[in-house]
Amino acid sequence: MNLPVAVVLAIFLPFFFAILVPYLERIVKHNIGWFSALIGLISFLLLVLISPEIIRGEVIHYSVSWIPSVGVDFGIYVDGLSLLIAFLASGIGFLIMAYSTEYMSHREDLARYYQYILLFMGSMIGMVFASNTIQLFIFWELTSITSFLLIGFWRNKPQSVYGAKKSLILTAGFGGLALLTGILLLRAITGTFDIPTILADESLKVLIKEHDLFLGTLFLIFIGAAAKSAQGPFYIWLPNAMEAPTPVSAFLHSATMVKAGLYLIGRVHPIFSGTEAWLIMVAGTGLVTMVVAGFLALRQTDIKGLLAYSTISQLAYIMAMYGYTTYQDPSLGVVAATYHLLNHATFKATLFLIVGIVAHEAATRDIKKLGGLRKEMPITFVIATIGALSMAGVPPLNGFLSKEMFYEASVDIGASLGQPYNLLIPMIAVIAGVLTFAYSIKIIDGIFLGKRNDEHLPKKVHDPSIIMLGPAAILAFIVVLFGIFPSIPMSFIIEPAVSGIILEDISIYASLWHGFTVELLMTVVTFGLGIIIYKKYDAIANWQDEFNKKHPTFSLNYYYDEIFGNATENAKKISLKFQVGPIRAYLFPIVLIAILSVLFPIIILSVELTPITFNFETPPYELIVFILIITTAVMAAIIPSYLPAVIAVSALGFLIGIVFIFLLAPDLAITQILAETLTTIIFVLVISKVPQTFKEKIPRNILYRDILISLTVASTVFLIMLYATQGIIEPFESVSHYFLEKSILLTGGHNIVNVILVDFRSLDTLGEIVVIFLAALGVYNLLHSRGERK
Amino acid sequence: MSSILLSFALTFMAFTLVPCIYRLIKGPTLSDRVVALDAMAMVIVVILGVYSYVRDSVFFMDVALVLAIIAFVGTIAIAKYIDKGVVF
Amino acid sequence: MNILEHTIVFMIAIPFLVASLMILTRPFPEIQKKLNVLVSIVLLILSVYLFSQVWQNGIIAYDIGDWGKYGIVLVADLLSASMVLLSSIITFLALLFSLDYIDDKSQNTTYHSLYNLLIAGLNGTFLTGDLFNLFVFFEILLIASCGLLIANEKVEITPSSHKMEAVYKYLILNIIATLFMLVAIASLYGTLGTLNMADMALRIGYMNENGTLPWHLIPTALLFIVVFGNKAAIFPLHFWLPDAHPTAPSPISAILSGILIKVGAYGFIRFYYLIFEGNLEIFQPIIIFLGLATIIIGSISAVGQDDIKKVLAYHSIGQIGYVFIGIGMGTVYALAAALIYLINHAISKSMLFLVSGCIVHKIGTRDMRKIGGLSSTEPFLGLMFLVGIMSISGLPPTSGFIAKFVLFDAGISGGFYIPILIAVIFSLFTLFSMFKSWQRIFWGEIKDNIFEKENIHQNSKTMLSSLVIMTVIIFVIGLYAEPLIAITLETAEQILDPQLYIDAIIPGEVR
Amino acid sequence: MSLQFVIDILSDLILLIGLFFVFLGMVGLIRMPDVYNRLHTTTKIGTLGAFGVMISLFVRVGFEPIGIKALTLGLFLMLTAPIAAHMIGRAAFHHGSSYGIDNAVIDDYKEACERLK
Amino acid sequence: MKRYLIFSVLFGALWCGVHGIIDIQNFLFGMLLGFFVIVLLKNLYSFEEDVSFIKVINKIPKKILFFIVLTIEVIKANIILAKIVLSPRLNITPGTIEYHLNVKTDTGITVIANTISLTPGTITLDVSTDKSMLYIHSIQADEPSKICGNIQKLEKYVLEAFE
Amino acid sequence: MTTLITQTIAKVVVPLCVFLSISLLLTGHDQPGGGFIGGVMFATAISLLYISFGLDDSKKFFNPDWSLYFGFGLLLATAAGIGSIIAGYNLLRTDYTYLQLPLFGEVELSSAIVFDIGVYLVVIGGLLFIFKKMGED
Amino acid sequence: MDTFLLLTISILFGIGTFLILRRDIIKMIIGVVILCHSVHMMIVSVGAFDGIKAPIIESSKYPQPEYIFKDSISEGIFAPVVPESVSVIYMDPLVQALVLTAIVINLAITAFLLILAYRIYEEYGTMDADELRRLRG
Ligand code: NA
Ligand code: NA
Repeated sequence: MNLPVAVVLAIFLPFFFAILVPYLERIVKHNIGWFSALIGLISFLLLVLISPEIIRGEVIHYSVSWIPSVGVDFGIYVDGLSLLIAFLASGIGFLIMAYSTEYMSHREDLARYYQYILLFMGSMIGMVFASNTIQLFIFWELTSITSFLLIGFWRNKPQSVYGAKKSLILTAGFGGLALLTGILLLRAITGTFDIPTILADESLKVLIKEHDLFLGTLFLIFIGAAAKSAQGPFYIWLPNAMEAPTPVSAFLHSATMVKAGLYLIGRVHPIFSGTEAWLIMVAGTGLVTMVVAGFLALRQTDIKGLLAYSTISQLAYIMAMYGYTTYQDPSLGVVAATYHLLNHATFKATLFLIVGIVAHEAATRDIKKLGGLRKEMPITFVIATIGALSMAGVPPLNGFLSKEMFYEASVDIGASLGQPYNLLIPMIAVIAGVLTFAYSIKIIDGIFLGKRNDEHLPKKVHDPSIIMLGPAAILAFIVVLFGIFPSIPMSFIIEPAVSGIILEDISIYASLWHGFTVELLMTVVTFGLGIIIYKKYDAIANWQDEFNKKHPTFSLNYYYDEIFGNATENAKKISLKFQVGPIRAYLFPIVLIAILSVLFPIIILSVELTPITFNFETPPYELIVFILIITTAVMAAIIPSYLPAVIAVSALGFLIGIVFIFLLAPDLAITQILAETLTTIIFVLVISKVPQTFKEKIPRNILYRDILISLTVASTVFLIMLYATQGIIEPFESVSHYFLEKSILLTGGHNIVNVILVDFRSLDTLGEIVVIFLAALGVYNLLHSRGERK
Repeated sequence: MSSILLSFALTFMAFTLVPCIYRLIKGPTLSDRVVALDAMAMVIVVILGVYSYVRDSVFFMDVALVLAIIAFVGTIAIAKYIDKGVVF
Repeated sequence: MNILEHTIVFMIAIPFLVASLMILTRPFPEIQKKLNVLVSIVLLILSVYLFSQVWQNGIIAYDIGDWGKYGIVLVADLLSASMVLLSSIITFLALLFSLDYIDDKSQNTTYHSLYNLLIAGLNGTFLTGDLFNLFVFFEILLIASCGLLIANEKVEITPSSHKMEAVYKYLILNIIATLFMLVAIASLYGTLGTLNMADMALRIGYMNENGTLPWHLIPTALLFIVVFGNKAAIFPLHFWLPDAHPTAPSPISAILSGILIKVGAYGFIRFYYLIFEGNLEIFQPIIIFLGLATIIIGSISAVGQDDIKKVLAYHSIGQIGYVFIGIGMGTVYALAAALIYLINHAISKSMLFLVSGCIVHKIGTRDMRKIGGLSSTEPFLGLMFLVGIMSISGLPPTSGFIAKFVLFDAGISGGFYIPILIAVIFSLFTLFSMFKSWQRIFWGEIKDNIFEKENIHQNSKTMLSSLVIMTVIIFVIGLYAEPLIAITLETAEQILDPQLYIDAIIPGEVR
Repeated sequence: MSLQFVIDILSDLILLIGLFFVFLGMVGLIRMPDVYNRLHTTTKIGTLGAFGVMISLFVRVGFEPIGIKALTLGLFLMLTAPIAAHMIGRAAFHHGSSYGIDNAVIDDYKEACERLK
Repeated sequence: MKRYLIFSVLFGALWCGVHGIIDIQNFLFGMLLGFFVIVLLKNLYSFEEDVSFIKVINKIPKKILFFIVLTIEVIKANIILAKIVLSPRLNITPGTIEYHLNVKTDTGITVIANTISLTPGTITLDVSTDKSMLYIHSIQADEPSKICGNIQKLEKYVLEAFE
Repeated sequence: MTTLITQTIAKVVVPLCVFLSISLLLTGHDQPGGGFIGGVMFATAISLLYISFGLDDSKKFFNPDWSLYFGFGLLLATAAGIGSIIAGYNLLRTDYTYLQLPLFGEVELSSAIVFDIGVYLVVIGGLLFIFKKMGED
Repeated sequence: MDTFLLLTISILFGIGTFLILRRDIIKMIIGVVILCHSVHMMIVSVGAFDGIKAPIIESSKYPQPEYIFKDSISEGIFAPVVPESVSVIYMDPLVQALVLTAIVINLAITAFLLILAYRIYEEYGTMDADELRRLRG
């Protein structure tokens, strides 16, 4: 099989069948879960098909022209790193869907459920194999959207709605937009969207690092990754994402989707790493997040919540390790990070599935209500213990190995940075390890050990069927396997993956026993401190609760809720400031812009006002008419009663008619007089049905203001007209000459105005009658818009 | 002679509009204003007549002709409204 | 006689003719409906033909009455032809929707006439090459849209008082704006002696070259901000829009938001890039600034709404702001991006208004506080709405993503970092408010009272079919944007070379 | 003294009289105490003045378009002026316009109106 | 049909007047057009009544006589009024009086009413619903009988010319 | 309803107005006037009728559906435009000729008159439609 | 152009502006009407040439010998130019035609606006534009 085809199939099969799922569901009913799982399996197998090539150290790169106008191709780029995540997505996806067939009640909207999961799976695989940043971004956002839909799967629950919205805003919104902008900045620097091109070109990488936009680009891309992986301040969406069905949490919010950010960090590692900004941003964020999240995890009573915080913390390990890279050692931490990425996916998915089983059987996820289930659910207990201990870093499980490597890397980076980091960073790492140890133990202890809490638990609790246990067992087996035989993942998975990041051949190894080293010491310290902390577990949790009660504002969630929870009210306030209602407020801007359009060129652009000639040779009769016009208009403005004002307007219209006569425009004068009379009749028709007056009391200040505005507008218009009437600029002439000369010849008409109206510019006239036509129809609608009331 | 006279005539008639406007504004009753409007139209008709001659252009007579009729309709529309409170 | 030579003028003449026929066929409502659909299809085909002609043969100039540049000239360049095509698509789909949506009484009497004249107004606005004629078509648009705004829906959900208030504000503000347009036209004619836009461009270009451009043409040109800005509803001339668009019947809202406000954007491009091409450096920063202010106000205000159609209306303001920063940036890529943005918004927003129309039709309220949990009873509408909001929010794989992507890309590659930064930040608001609205309508608990109303109407197949067509367009553009981008790039290049336009109209010989 | 001269003088004279009467009518508009009396002046004096001006024009140009139209116009005015006066007067009365001067000697119409009620 | 013709002739003349050119083409065109206008508006008039050309033609001299009298009266009215307007003290005694009509037809009443409005110091305010009475505003109403006498004199001419 | 006197004069003035209106329409090409002015004049005539007789009584004389007027008017105006396409020109091209008629002599005949009549009808129909609707309301 | 006329036009524009900023709807509409007047006069006053005759050619049926219309872009002449010996005795007809169109359009719009005002009164029971605030926010 052609390898690129296999990859493309692996991406698009899930999409294709996701579209078919609702129709298939009508045929196969609730077995749709098995069908979907099969799709996951096929994708997985397709990836297995291509893996030998990758393990050999090759990459698959294939692209076709997609939007050539803007330089975006559709392409696939498969290397070890992307294959690793894709394996997680399809493999765990398969297990999760199989698990869901039992977990999800048949009454649920299964079609939608599997549809979303398949869509997510396809998006995830598509994202990692994308060969250019735009394509990556497209699939990236699709994973956010499917995650949003899955978190809100139970859409009538307010918490689901809340969690879904939060994740969308932070991942698709903040993160997505930042990422997009970062990608575009990167393209602005490099001139390409193509990832392999940038990765392969050393000079480009140098260019990027020296570019003015470097910091912004890095920052924006990092924000995108951090938001997706719930790092730094963005962590707050992940705990709320636990409203999703538990298999979904296992799949998206621990094993795969949250890894997308880390994948991105790994992907851009060769481009940005080795800089101070990279170290501070990535490693700094990771170190802070791992401690804070670990600490907050202690407070959780919902096991899923606990797992969520632990996920944040664990992802922060990986983030920190990716950030460790220095000039001296570009590969520092990368192996450990990648290894932990894999390990975390296995043990965290295991734990989530166990939580799902527990919640399913015991009907609660509250750790305070659970307890003593080890006898009733022995198999579950064993699997859970394996997962939790791996997370705690207990040998011989895989978590131990990657934690050791983490400690090692932390020590190394500290050493390379010198005082005070050589102590600070390892200390932070140990603190995080201690916290991890504590809550990992809490999971085992809280659920399975101790006394059974009869008050809250159902009478009979037992191990679930093989369908639900199977996936968890498989994952637990991998945990153990990778722990005892670390060379398997190392040579088949981690090494190809790391070579995708570091881009040079390295040989890596790992073994359970690597002598008495600083890391071992740190591990011992971790366990010791962990047990001590575990003793104080409840006290710490209580202290946190107390603290939160006392200082509710000392929380990111508080600010999130303040901003987004009250967004509608706050935005409404702003919107009310602008959309105030009275139309006058809306008219001011128009008038203001009109004034500014004259002032702006004079003041800002300081254009030169060309000289003009005035013409004051007005016959006295015209002058009288002008004065009368102004008088009448002023009167029309100030007479409060309607009818007298209308009569004044009518008189004004007649006077305007005289002006048209003075301007030698008989047609206009007739039209003006006729139009005036009709206006008067309609005016009277209308005011016969409304009160005769409306005495507006104009406050002094408003009066002065309006008079000032009016005067300004008047002078504005005067100024423009003064120049506009200076005549046509040489060497041009008016097109009117044409009309005067040609009208008789071409149309036989002598009244040039009418000739223009019906011949030369007849489209205007057609438009004009259409306006009358429309006014008539509009009036009809106006009078018939009352509905049946009349 | 004639041109001076005609120019005077125009000015004089324009000036004659002043009382109309005065009454139109002053009122005091609606009917007064309507009377003034009607009268004003008549003065304008006269102006148009004279102007037509001054400019030696028959076209302004057409305006006058239209104005004479139209002003009448406008006047009785308002008058009927004042009288009956309706127009049609 | 080749009848197809007259395609450009048929885009205006046919709707005029049909509008009059619609009045005469009032006693036969079925004939009216069928005739109007038929005519819409014909216009759609003609607009495709027109576009293809322009694409192949370059700019087409059509002088009404054979009077050359002295009469009124209709011009189809790529910009106007594509706008006509866009308007034909949107109006056709909105018409399909309105057949079963608009109150029969309204529909039989005036609706079809008004509708056709609105189409004629749109096509005329886009095609005319004469500034005063543009004014006339603006007025046609104004009155036609006012008339349609107050047409009755089958569900009486908008009190007629609201309609009156909205129309009043819309009308007054637009009248004042068009009066300023007349002032500006007067000023231009008094100085240039022509009304033909190509001729104006020629003359102003000559004056610019010789340094004889009188200063008052700059304020005159700035006055057009009032005119086109008002049509486009850019801040601070947008106030009529949040009142008018939600109160209109949904298919009309779709047209108003979808294509009518684009007239303003078109006007900006046409006026500044053709006539004042030599002075663009004055206008471009202003346009960008106004665009940004529009984005900010529109996006923030949209968040604060409880009325679904009001959310959409405020969005239109925000979105048109994006189009304007594209116009203001003024590179080939940026102009193309602005056009793509405009086209995307036209289709997506129309679709959203139509979906909200379906909701309104079914539920009888626009208030999202009274709606909830609709996805269990109306999954199809939920899906359609989701597609729409994804597109509006710029999420892949919809056309909205392409639009946002090219706009930001154009801005960044043009070095407009600050405007793009603001634009990016405020697209978050769009995303938030759109998805929040979706959740409020389709998620959460079903409100008991909503299905108890008497006036529940089923959404007919024709109504839904127009939604489906729009969805297909959204996805097609989202998945394969190359043709659109290529076309818009070509269009933008044409816009930036006004000489092409001028040459098409003033070939150097005079009849 | 040619005929034309006589005609010119005659028409000038009529014009002056006409203008004067129009002016007088408008002065009445100011001077008269109430709406009815103002109607008297504008309807009668004003119309006659206007008619005079039209005659003057006719005399001046003869059977030229201006002259004929002037005559037609004069007839129009004579036809419509009384009706306008009638309508306004009636309206004023029903609208309860005061007589302005209290010495209304006789008021048959008021009685008639009251009788009708 | 006869009425149509009479109206058409009138319109022919009117067309010439409106058009400002008196010639046979204009007249004929006006007649033609007038015919159509009258057909259009025929419901306004009572066309069923018979009318003879001779009668119409016979009445023309009387009509001319009436107009001459009217003109004299109008000029008199104006001179009287001009005096009043120009006099330093307004010497007026306004009031409304009623006048018993002798004319019966609508045309007659209208003509007399308009005549009254154009003649010295009087304006027709209203006509009673039974068409028997005119209400007149007079600028000098101290002697109603004298006014009525004047009107009666005019009414005679009206009766002869229009009925 | 107004008085008998007004109505009688209205009966005289209305045809006069209609006449003037047609005159303005037909001579518009060479003298002041045209479709719009003529149309408004016509509308004025009819509104004079409405004023003096009242809307209800006027309906007894005639009660046309004014919407047909403006519908037909626009049809005519547009058709006149399209007619020139059929004649092989661009839209709204006009032409003229001089006709020799018996009695009338040489008469200028412009194709623009058809368009102008369309304008005339639209103006009449539109304005009177508005008046009537508003008056009835 | 006559400066006093321009002044009048501008003052009218100012008065119109003052009126559209009022609360009273009828006053606003009056303001619109006044603004329209102002704008119409403005357009007429920018006419390209001030002649002494209305733009209606009375003289002959057939036109005088044609002037040469040059339109040579290379010479910087883009418009028909009348030879200097010919002075135009007519007013600019184009602006008049434009204003005629504008007047008609504004008439139709004013009519619509007025009836809208009536409907607003029906709905809101007031003529106070400030009371039209049901759509705020
Ligand atoms: Na417990
Ligand atoms: Na009169």
